[in-house]
Order: sequence, then C-alpha cells, then structure tokens
Amino acid sequence: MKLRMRQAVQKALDDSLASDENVIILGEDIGAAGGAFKATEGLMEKYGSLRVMDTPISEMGFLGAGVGAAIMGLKPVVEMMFIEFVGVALDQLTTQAATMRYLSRGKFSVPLVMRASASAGQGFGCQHSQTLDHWFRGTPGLKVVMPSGSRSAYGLLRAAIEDPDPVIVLEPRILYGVREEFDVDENYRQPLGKAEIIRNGEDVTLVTAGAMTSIAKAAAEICPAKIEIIDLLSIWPWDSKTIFESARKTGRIVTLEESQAASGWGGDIISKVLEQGLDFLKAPPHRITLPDAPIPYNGKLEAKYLPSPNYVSKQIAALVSTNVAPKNWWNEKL
Amino acid sequence: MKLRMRQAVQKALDDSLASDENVIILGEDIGAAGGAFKATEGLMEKYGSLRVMDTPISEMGFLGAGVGAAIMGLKPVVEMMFIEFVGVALDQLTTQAATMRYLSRGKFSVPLVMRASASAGQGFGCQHSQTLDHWFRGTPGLKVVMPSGSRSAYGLLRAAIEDPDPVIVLEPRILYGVREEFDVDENYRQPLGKAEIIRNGEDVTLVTAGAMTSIAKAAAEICPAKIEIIDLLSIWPWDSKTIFESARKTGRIVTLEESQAASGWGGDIISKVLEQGLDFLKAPPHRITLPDAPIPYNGKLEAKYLPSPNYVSKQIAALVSTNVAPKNWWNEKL
Amino acid sequence: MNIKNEPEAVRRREALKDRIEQLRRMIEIRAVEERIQALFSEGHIRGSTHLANGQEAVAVGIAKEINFRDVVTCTYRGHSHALALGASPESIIGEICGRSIGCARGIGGSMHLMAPEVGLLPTFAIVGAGIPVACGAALAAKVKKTGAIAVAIFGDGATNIGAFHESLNFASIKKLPVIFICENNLYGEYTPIQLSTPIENIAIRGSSYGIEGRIVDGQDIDAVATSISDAAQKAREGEGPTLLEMKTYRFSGHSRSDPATYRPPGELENWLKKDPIKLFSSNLIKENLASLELLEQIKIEVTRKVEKATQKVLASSEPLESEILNHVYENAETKL
Amino acid sequence: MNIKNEPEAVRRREALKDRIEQLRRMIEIRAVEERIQALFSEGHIRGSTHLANGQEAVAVGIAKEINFRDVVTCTYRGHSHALALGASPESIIGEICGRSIGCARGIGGSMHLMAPEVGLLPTFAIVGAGIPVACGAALAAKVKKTGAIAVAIFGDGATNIGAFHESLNFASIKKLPVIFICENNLYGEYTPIQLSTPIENIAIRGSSYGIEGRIVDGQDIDAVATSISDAAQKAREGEGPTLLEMKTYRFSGHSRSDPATYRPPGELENWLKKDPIKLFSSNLIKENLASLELLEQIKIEVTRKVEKATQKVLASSEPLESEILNHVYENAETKL
Ligand SMILES: Cc1ncc(C[n+]2csc(CCOP(=O)(O)OP(=O)(O)O)c2C)c(N)n1
Ligand SMILES: Cc1ncc(C[n+]2csc(CCOP(=O)(O)OP(=O)(O)O)c2C)c(N)n1
Ligand SMILES: [Mg+2]
Ligand SMILES: [Mg+2]
Repeated sequence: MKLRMRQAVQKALDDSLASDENVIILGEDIGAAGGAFKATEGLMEKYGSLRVMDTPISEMGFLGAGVGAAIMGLKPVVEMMFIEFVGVALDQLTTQAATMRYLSRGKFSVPLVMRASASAGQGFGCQHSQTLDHWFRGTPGLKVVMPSGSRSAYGLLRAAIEDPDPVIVLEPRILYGVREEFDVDENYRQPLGKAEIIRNGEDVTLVTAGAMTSIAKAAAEICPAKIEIIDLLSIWPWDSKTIFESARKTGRIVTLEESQAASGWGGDIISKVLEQGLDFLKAPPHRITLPDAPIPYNGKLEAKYLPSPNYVSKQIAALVSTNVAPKNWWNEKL
Repeated sequence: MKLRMRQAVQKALDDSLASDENVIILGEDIGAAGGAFKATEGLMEKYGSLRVMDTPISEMGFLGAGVGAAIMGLKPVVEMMFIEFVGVALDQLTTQAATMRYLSRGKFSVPLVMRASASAGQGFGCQHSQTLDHWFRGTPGLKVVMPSGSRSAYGLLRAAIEDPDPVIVLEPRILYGVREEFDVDENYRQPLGKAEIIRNGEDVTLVTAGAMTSIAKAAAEICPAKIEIIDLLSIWPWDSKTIFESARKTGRIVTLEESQAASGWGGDIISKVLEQGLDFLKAPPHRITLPDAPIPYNGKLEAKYLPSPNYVSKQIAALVSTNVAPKNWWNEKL
Repeated sequence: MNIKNEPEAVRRREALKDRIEQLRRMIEIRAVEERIQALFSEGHIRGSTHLANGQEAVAVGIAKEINFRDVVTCTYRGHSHALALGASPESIIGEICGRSIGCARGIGGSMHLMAPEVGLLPTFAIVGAGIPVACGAALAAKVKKTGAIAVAIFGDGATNIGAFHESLNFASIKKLPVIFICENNLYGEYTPIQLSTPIENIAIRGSSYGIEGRIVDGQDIDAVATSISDAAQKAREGEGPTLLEMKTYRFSGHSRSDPATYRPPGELENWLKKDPIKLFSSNLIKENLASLELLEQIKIEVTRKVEKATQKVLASSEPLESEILNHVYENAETKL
Repeated sequence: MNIKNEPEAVRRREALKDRIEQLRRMIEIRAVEERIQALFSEGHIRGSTHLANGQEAVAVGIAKEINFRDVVTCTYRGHSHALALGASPESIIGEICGRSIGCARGIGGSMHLMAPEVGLLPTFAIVGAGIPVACGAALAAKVKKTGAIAVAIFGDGATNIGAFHESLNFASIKKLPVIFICENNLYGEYTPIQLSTPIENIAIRGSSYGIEGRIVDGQDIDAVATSISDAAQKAREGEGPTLLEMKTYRFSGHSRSDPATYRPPGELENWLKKDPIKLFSSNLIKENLASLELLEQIKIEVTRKVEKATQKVLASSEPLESEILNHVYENAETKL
C-alpha cells in the first residue's frame, strides 16, 4: 500500500493512542483542525479533547506541560508545527527533560516525544525551513531521530513513544505528501539508535538522513561511482557500528547533511570514523552540507541552495575518481 | 599588570561605554549590584541607569530589546548570567538577530553582543555549568567567541562590540577570578575569526578554547610529546588557515573541547582538516571531550568528568607514541 | 541602518493625511491581497501567505497617525501594514512572488516583507518575536532622544506567548515610548480565541503591568486613529506604553490554504457588514467628502494600478544566485 | 516514576497535622539552613546555595495542607520546601554537601533537591521552568483521574518571565488542578521588586487569565494554610487554578555570597518582627498549646537532631565515580 508520510504519522499516533491509554497528544491546532500538516486528522474526534488537546500559542507552556505529564506517567506526544518554534521553548527540552532522570537518579523519567516538522524545499523562507537538530544533538538525556519516508516515520514514532526517555522526532516537511510503499504492520518499530543501509555499493559510503535520503538515492542512480547509502534515522545517538563497517568496506566516507557544516552531525561522525585509523581510507572524507547562509525564499535560489541529486553525484564522482575532496559550490564563484 | 578576567571584562565595557555613546549594557543585576560575577562593577554609577540598565527576569524580553536597539543603531551588550538561560530566549538570537541583515538585504544590521558566563568546575551543578556554543555555532549571521583569560577577554569583547554583526561571547566563569599578566592597552583588539598559537611544538597540534586552554597548557608541561597549542578564540567562524598550517606541520591533530562530542566544535574542524588530504597525517585525529552525561555536582566527580592536565597529557602521549587514537575514559570501566 | 532615501514611500505615507487617500489605501490593500490570492492559485507564489482582508482600517489607521521615522514591527500577516506604511504594491507583490523587484529582492517571501524607509522592519514570522524588538527600538529612541516611538503589532493568539508578557512588563517598568497593538481577529490559525484565551478582552492584560489597556473598534478607521494618536502622544511625552486591542476580523482563512470551515454559521456574514472599507466609504459620503462616482473611480484606478504592478512583477527578473551568499555578515573576510 | 516506599518521609509529612509539629518543622528548617550557611563557611559546600529563612511559614503551610501524592515543583530556594514536605535533614544537608547520603546522592547539589516519595520533583534552577511542569503534572492527574493536584512554587521575580504567563493561561483554559504560589519576598536576586515589576500586588496578574488571585500573609502559617486549603479544594473539584501571593521576606541575602547591602535601613528589622516562627510560637502559647519550656525543649531537640544529621553527613561517603555515567538514559544500549 502506498502511504503518504502524513498518513503514516497519523496512523502511528492513532495506534499508539489506541494501544496505550497513557498516550496523549498536545499541540497547536492538532485537534479540531487535524494539524497544520494534517498529521493528526480525526484523532480528537476519536479520542476526545483531553487526550488530543489543542493548546494556546505557548510553546514553553505546553512543551513544559508535556514534560510534567511525562514525569507523572503519561506518554505525551507534543507537536511543534515548525522546529524553529522550539527557539522559544528550548529550555524545557535541553535543561528540564534532559536532566530529569539524571538529577532524580532514575526516580523520575520523561517519556516525552516532541514531533516537529523540519527541513526545506517549499518556499517557507529562512525562518521556517531549517533542520536544527544541533539544538538537541549530543544533549545527554535526549535522543533525536529523523524519518526519511512513511515506513520509518511510522516505525520511529512508535518506537519513540514507547521509549522511556525524551525523543525528538524531526519530520521532513517536504515528505508529508510523498507516498511510500508501506503496508502498516502495527508491530513494526524502527529501533532507536540504528541506521539502515538502503543501497549497497563498493566505492563510497554516503551517510545521510531525512529529506536528503531521497536526494542520495537519486544521486546514486546517476553517479558513475557505486554508492553505499546509509540512512542514519537516529541522529543521536547514532549507529557507529553500521557506519564504521561500511566505511571500512568502501574506504571512502561522505556525508550529506541538510545543515551548515559547523552545526551538522557529519563532523562528529567523520571524526569518529577517522579516529578508528586511517589505513582503510582511499580518499579524504567529504561533507556535502548547506552553505553558510540562511535559506532564500525564491524557488530557483532555494533549489541552488539545497543539495540536488546532480550536485551530490558530481561531488561524489569527483571524490571517487580523484581521491581528492572536491570543493563546495559556494567556494567557487557563483 | 596582573588583571583578573572579571576586571578585564569590566574595563572593556568601561572603555567601550566611554568611547562610543551608542554602547549600552543590559542585564539582570548588572547595574546597582555590579553583576552576579562583578564584571560590570561601577558602570551604572559612571554611565547612568539608562546606559547600564538592570532588567527584570525576562531573558526573551531584554535580549529581544537588545536586538531592536541594535537595529536602531545602538550597540547593546546584553549579559546573560549563565549561558543556560538563553534556553528561554534562543529565538531572539538564532532566528531574529541572525537573519535581520539577510532578510533586509543589508538595510538593517544587529550590532549586538551577548556576553554569557559559561563552562564548569565550580560546583554549580548540571544546569549552570555548560558551554552550549553549539546552540549558536554555525548559525549563519551569528559569531561566537570564547576568551581564555584577561587579555583575550578584553580584546575579544572590544572587537565584538565594534563588530557590525551579532556576536556571542562565552566567558569561562572559572576564569573570572584568575589573574593574567595584561597591561591594558585601549587599542588592543583580538580580531574575530583568528586563532592564536600559544605554544609551539612539533609532534601534535592541540586545538582548544576557553577554560580548556589552561588545561592544555598544563598538559603540555608534563607531556612527553611536544604539543603545539592553538587557542581557538573564535569558535565560529574559526581560523582554518592557522589550524590547517599547524596540522600540516605536526601531522597530528587533537581537539580538547568542553562539550560532548556530538555537539562540540571539534568534529567540524577535524573533518575539514582531513578533507584537505590525508597524506600529511602521521596518526588518526583524536577528540578529548566531555562524556555523554550531564555534569555532576560533587567535586570529586566533577573533577573526573572534566578533562584534567594529566588526562590530556596521557591521551596525547598515547596518540603520539602509538599513532593510534586512545580510548576515552568512559569507554573503559570506571 | 543603511537606508536609502526612497521619497516615493514617504510620499505615500504623507498622502494619508487626506481622508480620500486613506480610503484609497484601504481599497488598494484589499485589491493587492485579492490579487495575491489569485497569484497563488496561478502558481506564482510558494510557501504560504496570510491575508488581512477585513483588517485594513487598523493598518491605515496606524500608518496615518505615526511618523515615518517611527519604527514598526508586525507579523507574517503584514501585507496590509507594509502597504499602509508606504511600501509600493510592486515591492510587496514582487517580494511575495520572489522577484528581484520585491522589497527583499525575493529573498524573504510573504512572511518577511519590509519597508525600511518608512520604519517597517522585516516582518516577524515567529509569533511574538517582534514585540521585544519593538521595545528595543523604543529604548534606542529613548537613549538617543530621537523623539521616535515604536509600534508592535501582533495578533490575539500572540498575547498568550511569553514574549508578549515579558515585553509589556519591560516597557512599563522602563517607561518606553512604545504602543502595543493587538489585532484581535478572534482566531489564532484555526482556533477561536475562546478556546485559547480565558478572557474576553485582551485589553485588560495591560493591568498586569500597570499599562492602560483600551478596546478599540478596529473596523472604524477613525476610532483606530484616535486611539493611536492618544497613545503616541503619551509615548512621546515620556508617559510610557499603551496596549490597544483592535477588535477586528479576517474575512479569509488563516493562510492561503485555509477555507476557514471552522467558523460558526453567520459569523463571517455579520462581520462583512462591518467591512471597514464600506463603513468608511459611507462615512465619507455622509461627510460629503466623497460621492458614489468618486468611489467607483477610485476602485477603477486602484484596480488598474494593482494590475500594472502585478504585470511589472510578472515581467521582472528572479534574483541572481549570488544573492544567496550576500548579506550574511557585513565583513565577508570573517566568513569561512 | 520509580519511587520506593520511604515511610519516613510520609510519616514526617503526616506529622504536620499536629500544630506543635508544624512549629517544630519551622524551627528545624531554620536550624538546617543556619547549619548550611556554616557548612558553607567551613568549605563543605560548593557552588551556591539559597536560604529561605523568614519564609518557613509558607513552606510548612503548604506542606500541611496538600496530600503527599500531590506534586510540587519549586525553585533553587528549596531547602524549606523539601524539609517541610518530608525530606529528612540528612538527605538535604547531604545533598548540599555532595555526599552519597544526599537525596540525589550528591549529583544534584543545592539547586536540585528532591523528595520523590512525597511529591517534590528535583527543584528547578531555571527561573520559571517548574511552572509549566506543574501544569503538566496537573494535566496528568486530570487525564488519569487520580484526584491529585499540582503546586507550582516560584518567586516574585519569576512572575516576569514568559513561562509564568504561558502556564497560567494554559492552566486556566484547561481548568487544570494546580495552585500557583508566588513567594513574594520583595527581591529577585539583588533587585527590589519595584524596580522590576510595575505593580504592587502580583495577585492581580491572575485576572489576565480569569484566575482568582489572592494576597496572603506569608508570615502567618494559618493564613497560608487556609488559602492553600481553599485553592486545593477548588482544584480537586475541577474548578481550576488559583494564584496565591504569599507576602514574605528572606532574612538572608539571595545566595550564600550576598550580604544584602541593597536593603533600605530598617527593612530587615521590620520583617524580623514578623518572624513566622516567633509569630506562630506566640500564637501557640496564646492558644495554650505550648509553653515557653516546650519551645525551649523543641529548640534543643531540633538543634541536636540537625547536628546529628550534619555529623552523619560529614562522616558519609562521597558518591562513586560510576554515578557520573548512570541514569542518563534508561536503556544503556542506546547510548553511544
Ligand atoms: C512561536 C510560534 N508558534 C506558532 C507559530 C505558528 N503560527 C503562525 S500564525 C499563528 C496564529 C497566530 O494567531 P494570532 O496571534 O491571533 O495572529 P493572526 O494570525 O490571527 O493575525 C500560529 C500559531 C509561529 N509562527 N510561531
Ligand atoms: C531564566 C533564569 N534567569 C535568571 C536566573 C538567575 N536567577 C536565579 S534566582 C534569580 C532571582 C529570582 O527571583 P525570585 O523569582 O523573586 O525568587 P527568589 O530568589 O526571591 O526566591 C535569578 C535572576 C535563572 N536561574 N534563570
Ligand atoms: Mg488572530
Ligand atoms: Mg523574590
């Protein structure tokens, strides 16, 4: 069955609400309106306005309420319409939710999920198009995951809701309307902390996540080099075993990140891979990232700004054929 | 003259207030009380309560006011007592201040400085001891700097105040009381974006910043390897030229970061250095970071948690003598 | 600030002293927004866009009472304010269509309009974010003794966010020359105010900060203007901020894709009776300042003007790719 | 939650039904805090610590009126609340001294005390942060129909932060069973309230959310108790939140290093006349429930008890290094 990602998210929420009476969901316009991206459609009608609760525009207030409800044994799923809105509420995640188990020496935990739409490509402009996983990544006590389609959206969300610790789910907005073959199996879970090799190849390991996964796939189709693609899925903690093994096999590692280099996850991964030793490497590592600029609104410019299959293929082909890391486009003259 | 870092900060603010009538400072208890860390002592008496303004406990409010005042041509210096407090106000920096120049196509700018005390070692517990540069680092439009003593605190703060763009200054709290030889020269500026080699060595390049700089220096004194220490000073953007050249010379690169690996600046630096090619490397890179846990209060545990000169020396000696990256202590059994 | 003298915007602002021009501007705003909705359907606009039709009296009432050197922050629902304050139709339509003729050369989009030469900062897409920024502009005016004031415009839903609270308290304790204007259009996105806000009148929230709160008929441009004029005078005299609640209504949905089916039957119809353009037109006729013919003529002129602007936009170029990397920092050498 | 049955804390809580025990607890809190101040000078305490001496009636008044299954969030100024709610002196002194005998085994420190078995979450070191969390606990009680309520305790300065505003609005619109308690001790750090807050009574801020606000004499344990009991009943009956403003005063500075020189002359002296322990003692004597001899005896007993607890703490072990890596996540295998 072909399912849009928004339907998969809705189904994961529906199944979670049905199977565990402690699950509640909170957010702006998620109830009566079914969510800004229609990922919660029909749930309030089905479960009532106490378990599927519309909130005022008060991100600090309702995210904090999610934290408190989680401590008291509920499993709240808080929706942030756009990940940027966490800028007014970050404290509740990185300071409160993240340290509760530690400070209470395990007596209190925060089985909270925060879902947020993230990433670019639809002309929402520079304050509604970022990924921002770096606000959370590496915060001890938090986990961060990012689906790349309907199947992983379902599996990750259900796993996140069942997880005993706070999990941040970054849903690439551009995928909400995209259909993926996925026969919903209510028992399907995407284990947190595990990556997936979604294409085998011998020449180079390409680690990516979220919306970039399909860019990577399209790039692999047209690239002369044989690309092994790893869909990270869990941004933090990440699956070092799968990545190390693949990099060892191919001898080359490239990351494709929808982030600036200084904030993306690729630096940590690449430095850890290379810490294992340099002998197996045939080429330097390479990171394909966003340029150091906010994202422009205009469609042509946004398309240039974001890595395209062509660009990714070209960069990787250059790396594999020369064993020299290519420059990024913004280091050349425009 | 030996100056404590808090005195250097106070002097930088005093000289800036004196030389530019557009400079104002804002923060909690910075006026009448002279600041929680006494870095603004005497300034309100000297410049009045409109230019040195105590604020209510409203970080979003007064940080945002700083943004607005900066747009209208003032040069506000906003004090955040502890960097964690930005968790309730992040939006004003990463979304508003950072994109104002870009969105207005250069018509409006935000010459704002946010100073915050950061880093650990004094038993303030896990919500008052972090560095958190990753909340800002790599955000296009923002700059992030971190002094390592009185001289750089003075020079960076003055440069930051004169800079036409928003700059975040993370002052290692533990250094406020530490004296450093520094004859204040009012013309002294520490240029943003430039690192400093503070010790020459042939065996290994050690990149560090902030409070870790003195740990690095102490480690170099006792380490059998000859360590070249780079004080990063500007966390973002960082000085690739100085680092690349040093790494090329020594053939080994280690970072010492007061952050978790997944959020620290070392990943970006190491991956960029290695992208330049692997030929010059004698050993894999290595990052000395904090463990993936919040910081404990107890003094013995906090000391274990933070990298010590001994530990740093041991790690580097192992890397240099074996050309294999050593494990971190938390990967061994405690 | 790095603002070229753009006499046209200032002229458009000054023109609002005339009552017929006020009406003309309201009609222009309505026409531009209707055109934008159409451009959306025709595929010329990406992302989202938020119409303020029905709220024109608030925008023009504010613009006509404050000085063009005063500073305004408002929200993504900012077409009306940008046009009222003096931005030209092509700079607004152009921006929303992502063309280089746009006020931000197509880099910002619908949620980030601006009119720097008449005090409008790039509009704020994060709810509440513009409120503290306006306080900062007011603080700058106070420190620099420029005599300027600042105006923060935001919605009813925004009064539930922390930035609102912190800003009103800060402005009050510091007696800042700022006016807080809540456009209470009864909805925050798809949620009616009574489900998000447990009080009827936002204006009473002023009392938590010792700030005068005033309820204003936002459909009546004269009522709007009087309230602004009083608040502006108070601000300029050093008496601090005022909170004005403009009771108004948006005739469209929250954003382009919202059919607004959540409205109770009859509600829209009732508010359409209070269409600010109709109300003001009747008043002008009663005052013998306008005739039906004049109204007809204005409509024709405005339609022609907006169509001309639209065609100019559609014929204009897209921004250069080099714009992507421009204006991130002033000093390029500190960029990586 | 993973809370062992700790009958001692519950017993200490239940004991507060007795008026003499209420007094004893207030005296105990005072004694523990004085001991803590001394331990600081003696070098046993790192970082900072915030005394609440003068505010004991608020703490004990709350504790005696709510159920031990109710949930409490409070601030870094939490010694008083932890002890009032039932935590033992050694668990508090131990935590502040960083020993494994401490309520968080020395991992949290002074700003992060807790008493899980009697509803006190680890105290909040970020101003305002505990208020939305209390609302969440109240929401959980409502969803799970446990009959519990939540109590958020915070300072006067905290009422200027966004989280306060958002929480009161949220709790009101959702009719959550929560009590908001502001300990108005007239200062936020070194700043007197009149320089940060442009109104005299925090209680009126309730009106912005349709919440009843009530001014309470925080030095009078009975007044505190009555207000709590009323608010708790209202909350349990589904009538939603109340905002209680406890007028009180801290006899010491903001934190250990603050000599509080910013106070106007005479202010402390005036408040010392309203020492809640003295007031309650006199009342008990007037009511013939206590004699001067009994008071003397209680003081001696408490001093002895606190000293014993202190010695136990000082003789106890520091936490193991392995504690550093414990309790970051439940499932260690998802850790890197
Ligand atoms: C912090 C934040 N939260 C949520 C949103 C999404 N959002 C955009 S507009 C809007 C409704 C705002 O309602 P109101 O303040 O009444 O203004 P109106 O749109 O009615 O003019 C919401 C929730 C946002 N942009 N920023
Ligand atoms: C968000 C935030 N801002 C600032 C601080 C620093 N700080 C700690 S206590 C305090 C004063 C709080 O005053 P009040 O709310 O009146 O409580 P009190 O200390 O008087 O009990 C401040 C500013 C903080 N911890 N968190
Ligand atoms: Mg509205
Ligand atoms: Mg106080």
